[in-house]
Amino acid sequence: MILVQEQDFDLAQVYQSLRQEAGDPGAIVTFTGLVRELYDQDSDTRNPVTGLFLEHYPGMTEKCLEDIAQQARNRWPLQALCIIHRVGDLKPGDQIVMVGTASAHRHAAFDAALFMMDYLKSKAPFWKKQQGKQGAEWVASRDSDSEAIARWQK
Amino acid sequence: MILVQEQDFDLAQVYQSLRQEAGDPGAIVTFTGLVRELYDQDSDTRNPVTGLFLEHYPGMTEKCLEDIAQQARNRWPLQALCIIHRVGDLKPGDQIVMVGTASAHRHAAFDAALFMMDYLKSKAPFWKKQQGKQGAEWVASRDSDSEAIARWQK
Amino acid sequence: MLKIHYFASVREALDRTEESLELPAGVEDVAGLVSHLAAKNPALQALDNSSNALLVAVNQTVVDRSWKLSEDDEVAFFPPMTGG
Amino acid sequence: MLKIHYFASVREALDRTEESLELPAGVEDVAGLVSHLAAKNPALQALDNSSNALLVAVNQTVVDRSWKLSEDDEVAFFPPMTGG
Repeated sequence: MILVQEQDFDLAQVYQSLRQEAGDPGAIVTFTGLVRELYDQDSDTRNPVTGLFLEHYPGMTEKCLEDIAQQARNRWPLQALCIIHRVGDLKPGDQIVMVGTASAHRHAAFDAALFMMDYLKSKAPFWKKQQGKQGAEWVASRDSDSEAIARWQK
Repeated sequence: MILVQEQDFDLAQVYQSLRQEAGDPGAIVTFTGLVRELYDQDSDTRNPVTGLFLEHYPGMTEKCLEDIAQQARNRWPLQALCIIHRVGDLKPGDQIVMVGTASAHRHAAFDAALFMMDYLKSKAPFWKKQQGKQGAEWVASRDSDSEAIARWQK
Repeated sequence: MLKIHYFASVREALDRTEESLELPAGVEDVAGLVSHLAAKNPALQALDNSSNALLVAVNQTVVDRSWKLSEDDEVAFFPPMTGG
Repeated sequence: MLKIHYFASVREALDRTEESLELPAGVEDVAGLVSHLAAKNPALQALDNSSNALLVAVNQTVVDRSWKLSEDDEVAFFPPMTGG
């Protein structure tokens, strides 16, 4: 299940879908990303985040997420997976993104979920614009995110 | 939150607790372990699992889980964590165990959750006895679980 | 016709969401297209001069500057992704 | 008094859940206690002879055979853990 949507998602519902779709899972991992009020760039607390706008590239986004999911399926024996990414206007504390994996074994479920998040962060066409009390600015990409991908390419 | 209990647990409820306790989380990871009908030792499908009995060492179990949680807190900047492990009689498809972590960053949340599961598997005093159509037997420990721990000790 | 899209900070810097144009004469690859567009638009030139500030996708796949263009390609310009 | 617990396959092999005894004369460490108990119980001896089949915890912490025992210790015997 791959979804790009404005509305919020329900972790419990996604978990139950994974559990059913997987058949005989031994391990289910979920990752949820949330909007932080104190983002690193503002960690001196002078400019807490009051809102976040998520822009994306319709069409390419879905294609990209499908590709990331397929890479995960090729690398690990997954029984089910999901990726949900929200777009549009969000506020601190909101859920932004989730990935979920089901497998017979825990390491496959963990690795595949982290792999999908690492790729999604740097390869899927989403862009965050942060609204703070001192104005709005596009979030800069991080070297640590490129480095996270490099680890999977060894 | 560390619980050893006979009754089932509700992932959604635990997730909301982590989300609230964390304050300003950027990442929440949950792992759920479930009873498989086709366990590896029986993967030729001759002897599917019909039930599982989880024995533990009351007192030492709680002490051990607290210790694992504390090690995770010492290694990663966690905002909240939970470990729930069921004991007693379970059946295929049942939830056995869950760990959850909340952190500002995804790698801390992922690593801490996997760390706790790896340690829990080999260091906490739980023992599984599988009931199959051809009788009951204690589940053998796996070398791969000891190897998983060795990775964290490098 | 090339269909060109601009996203996020690139869209704002150029104050433009999309445009269509014939593949210009002499333009064979992405580098050529960037030069052609930058000649009319200093903001794009500035972005292209910054290290890693301007990514290009052709037909919804990120490509490098040597990628050969065809008529009817969908081209998009955007900054590094920051989703998740 | 030593309080001794047996768990899982060890409990079943010995057909015993727990017992209490005075720290026997001459027994100083876990190895000594295992020998003392095994002399009365061949099933325990067999488990102790198998590689890695018998773990020992003293006061709820896994220890090796050289661990020194004290009066009133809580000792537990069990197989490798298989939780999670």
